[in-house]
Amino acid sequence: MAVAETPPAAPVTPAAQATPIAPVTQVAASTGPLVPSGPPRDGPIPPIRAARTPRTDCKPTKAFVPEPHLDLSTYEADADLMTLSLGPQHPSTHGVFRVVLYLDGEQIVKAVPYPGYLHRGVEKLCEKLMASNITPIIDKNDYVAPMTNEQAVNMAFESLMGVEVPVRARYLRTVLAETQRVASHLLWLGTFGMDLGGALGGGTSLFMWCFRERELILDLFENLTGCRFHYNTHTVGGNRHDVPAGWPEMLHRTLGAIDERLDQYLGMLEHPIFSARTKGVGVIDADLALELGLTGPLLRASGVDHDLRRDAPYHAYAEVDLKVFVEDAGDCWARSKVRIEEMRESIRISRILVDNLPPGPICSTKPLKMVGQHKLPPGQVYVGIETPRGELGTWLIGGGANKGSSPYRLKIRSPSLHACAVIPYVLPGCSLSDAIAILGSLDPVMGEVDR
Amino acid sequence: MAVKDQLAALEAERNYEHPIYDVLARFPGLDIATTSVDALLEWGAKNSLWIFPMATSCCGIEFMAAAASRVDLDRMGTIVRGTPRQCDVMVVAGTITVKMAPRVKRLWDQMPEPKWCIAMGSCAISGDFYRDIYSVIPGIDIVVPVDVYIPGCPPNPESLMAGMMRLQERVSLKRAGKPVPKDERPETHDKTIVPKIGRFEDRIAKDPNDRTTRLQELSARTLKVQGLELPDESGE
Amino acid sequence: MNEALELLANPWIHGFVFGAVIVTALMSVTAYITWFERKFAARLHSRMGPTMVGPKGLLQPIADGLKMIQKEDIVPRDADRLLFNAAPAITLFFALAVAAVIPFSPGLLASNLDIGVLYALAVSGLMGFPVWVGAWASNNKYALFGGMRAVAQAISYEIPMVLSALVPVVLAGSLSIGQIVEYQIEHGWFAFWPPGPGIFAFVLFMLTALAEGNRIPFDIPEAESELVAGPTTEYTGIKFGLFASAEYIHSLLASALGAALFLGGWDGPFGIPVFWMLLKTCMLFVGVTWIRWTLLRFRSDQLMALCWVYLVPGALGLLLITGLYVHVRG
Amino acid sequence: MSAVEARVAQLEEIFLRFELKAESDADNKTGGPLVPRARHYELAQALKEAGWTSYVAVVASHWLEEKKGETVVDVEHFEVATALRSVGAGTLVAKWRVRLELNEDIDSLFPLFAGADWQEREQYDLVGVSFKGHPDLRRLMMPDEWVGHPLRKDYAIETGCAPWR
Repeated sequence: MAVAETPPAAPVTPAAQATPIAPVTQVAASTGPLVPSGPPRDGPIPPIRAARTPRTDCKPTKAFVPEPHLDLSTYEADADLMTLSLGPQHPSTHGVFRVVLYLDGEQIVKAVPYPGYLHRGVEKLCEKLMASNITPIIDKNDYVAPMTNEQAVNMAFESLMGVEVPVRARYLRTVLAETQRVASHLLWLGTFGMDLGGALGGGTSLFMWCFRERELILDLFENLTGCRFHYNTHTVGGNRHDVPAGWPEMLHRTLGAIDERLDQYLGMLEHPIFSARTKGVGVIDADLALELGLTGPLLRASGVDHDLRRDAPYHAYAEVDLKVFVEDAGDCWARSKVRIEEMRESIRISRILVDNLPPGPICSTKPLKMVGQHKLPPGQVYVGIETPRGELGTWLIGGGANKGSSPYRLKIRSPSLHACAVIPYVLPGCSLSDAIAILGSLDPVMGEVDR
Repeated sequence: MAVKDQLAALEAERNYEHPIYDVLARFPGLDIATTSVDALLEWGAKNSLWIFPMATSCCGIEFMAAAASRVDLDRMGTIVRGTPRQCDVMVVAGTITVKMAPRVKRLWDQMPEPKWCIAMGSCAISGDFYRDIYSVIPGIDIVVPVDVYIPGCPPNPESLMAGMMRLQERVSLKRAGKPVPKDERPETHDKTIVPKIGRFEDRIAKDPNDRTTRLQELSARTLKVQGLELPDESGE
Repeated sequence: MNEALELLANPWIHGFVFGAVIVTALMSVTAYITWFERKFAARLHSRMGPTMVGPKGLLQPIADGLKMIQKEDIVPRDADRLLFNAAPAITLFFALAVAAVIPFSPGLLASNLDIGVLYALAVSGLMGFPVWVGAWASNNKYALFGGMRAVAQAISYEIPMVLSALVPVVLAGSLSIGQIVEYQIEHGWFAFWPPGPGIFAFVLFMLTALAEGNRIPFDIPEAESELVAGPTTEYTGIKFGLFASAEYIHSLLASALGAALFLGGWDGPFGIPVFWMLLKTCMLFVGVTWIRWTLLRFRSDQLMALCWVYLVPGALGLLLITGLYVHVRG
Repeated sequence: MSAVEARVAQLEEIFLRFELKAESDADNKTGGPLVPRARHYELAQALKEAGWTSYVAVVASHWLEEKKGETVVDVEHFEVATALRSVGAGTLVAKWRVRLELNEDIDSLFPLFAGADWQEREQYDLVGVSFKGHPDLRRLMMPDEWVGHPLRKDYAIETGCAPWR
């Protein structure tokens, strides 16, 4: 579709020029215009990072000095700069998140994010509770994908205590994690549609359809755990709920139905308006993605072939042949593509694994009968797993003054925090509409950013 | 207590009467119509509750599910609007933190009368298990007056629908001038999580020279006690 | 009886009576358009739409209206009071004023202007400006953004709209909508005959009508996900209702204009003329609604590029071809 | 030699250069070796050049004075643990800790990893460890005017801010 004229030369910032490795050699044809929106202008331009050829070898870069904080006093604007406070209550900030935008016309010159509007002190609370109490609280961190949250924290406890997980539980956890990934990505797709299409328009249609499919998965989880939303099904050493009769068939039915509809969503990627709104918008190149610690679909959309499920297998991922999708462009379109393709892969893996659930116990530890049954030994572990949003890590410190079953310090390394940290680097140079599209494509969950 | 006075003032502000009643009263003979006009307006207010979603966390997702196709809030004529100016009901769905509370207050003030508030989920009702945490507001009813509480963590979309219907009853009772039954707050202010954590007041009595207590005092003094108004956010 | 008809011949009384009829009809139809749109969208979403208020939710628009008139009327402290209050009324006025020249049947029109097409396009083009006035007066940044976008869009899309509407004017050789319809009854609908420019001009006209009516995919002024509620961000209650109904009336009348200019107006195989005119209008409006609930939204610069790079040259070309055709035909 | 073994060998080699012992989680759950404060930045730089390009986490923890009977075993101090990850096949986490006394600060890794920006701000906000060389060390989670650092051990969980609590 019609986009603004592509400027002949890429505006290269001094920071980008100083980068010795990964030189600005050529621009991938698929990434579209370098300036995401607006005509080329005279005078100083806001720092727009040039798209570079994506790298997969992951060599370190030296002296990468990003410039997120533009000195506005030296910026020559066409007119007065307008300050727009987007959030904390805004239809498209995906929760309570505030970004202060400095706008020159409709072009963003500088973006300053302010998280913390949902800081609930989970880490402090976890220092008071024992492992089995922590699980339902961690559920509420990433409230779009509670299953993987539970797994992350329970795996840290298992690692610290040296508890083995039975094979059946490992398989079941994999099935749950992958099914949850489908549900999470469906929710993302729905809200991303809302961002692009408005609350009274085609975006809402996409939103409704995605929620229709997501409800099917929630039904599946409800049948397994009895809860619709916050499951509390993982525990130290395994799972609480074994698969009920008929559940695998139900999973096949549900995921099969969703798989059929995924073709429609993939077809939507080729729609002219969708591509016009997403292609070349919010380009995060591989360097920036690595520097900022992006993980998950965001990193893979930037051309870095990295997936913890394949590279550092946990659960039962070593037993399946996982296909990892990598896109090179690093724009909103690539992120959408990676996520939708991931859904299909997750459906495939879940359907294979649920058929091959090995027999045996579901949990290696006895059901909890008394407080303090799980004794935490002193020590520190870090366990990271691949959630729908990226690497969710748990740094667990046992012992210390809390010589009991509660951790001395529990730190959650959330992928959404890093996703939000991209904002000051990517937003400048875009228009306000692009900013909304970029925010949506990052898929942050504020419960996880602020904790 | 300052907060309580403010809450009383909040409640007092809510006796809003539309100027149309003034007009009706001014013309002799028209006041006969007041009753029927009132019934009509009540019916309108009851059946067209537009929602302003103060969706902060998990309950916000369930709120979205309630607006989506399976439950479909639109059946009862509910539209979700992004601007507080055009809404009748504020659904507080999720935990409200100290940083967020002034914004909630401000958005509530921006809504036109007659307006209602629904506290959806235990975080909005009482803070739930975050209630003892330094940064969480233990219940949204100390910030804005709440008409309907919907317990659950998070409540099912069906519960939200039921809550909306309960709100419809409240709306018609209030318009008819009848006493509105106050929703019982499902949890008390004094409920604490297990294991028990000492309250602030106890700590002062125990050891006034405690380092934390001093910090708390400092905190209370430094912060604007009348912090209901916001600093200007437009610039930095 | 005859005296009454004579009285109607007086243009003032004629205009007043028909104006009153049309305005009343349009306002009530608009209310039910919202009901229809909600039901229609709900079907697309596999939902129910309004069901609880009245049978099949049919009383929903009335409840909405009654709710809107009893809401508190807030004027922001820093707003320009006069302009803020006047803007919704002016917008609605311009939206309704277009209806004066829409012929629903041979006799049923408020005013048979000789320059009907020009008048309709000019007045509907003015609709963007009171929206901008209201947006500026509300002293809100989101509203200001929406207003600026609205006025930019109105100015840009006015040009291809006028150019595409000129195609039937050139073909029929008249600026009066009534005469254009009569010409079509005689020679065939412009959308299909002569084959060629007519159908393109029709598509172009409906496309620009979408843009002028701030409908998706051209709804960047309102853009709920970006600008909260666009120009109407600060408007409460019935003032917002006036804006919303002005937008619906605009879309409806643009559909009516499209039906009159390209689809032969009240022309039909049998029955009363008004029925055919209304049927065509409704079908076009359903098409507009369907597009709205299907597509995503453009970005503002893409919208401008679409207009100036593709639509304006295209419309000019169409007009040129039409002129040549008329010249050859003699 | 698999990719993981190659990474492990590489990590051991780098740690050896810094006179440290690489410890894997499986044998010894210590959260990595203790590094002197002065060599923290240097180690991160060496690791980055060797391929640990993805920034994972910084964890500051507050340790109170520890007593055994009457004798003071350990004084009040902070511990800052850092984790980096190598990207791609055979991904491996490199972890190390730095012990800080009460009034000491630690070098910020922001010049090396832009991703350290928010994590360090968060640790500064919640634990109160200050990072030297961070360009924009403000509170991240709590309001700017908040007093105290909530994740310290002597900070009561229910400490509130008027008028809300």
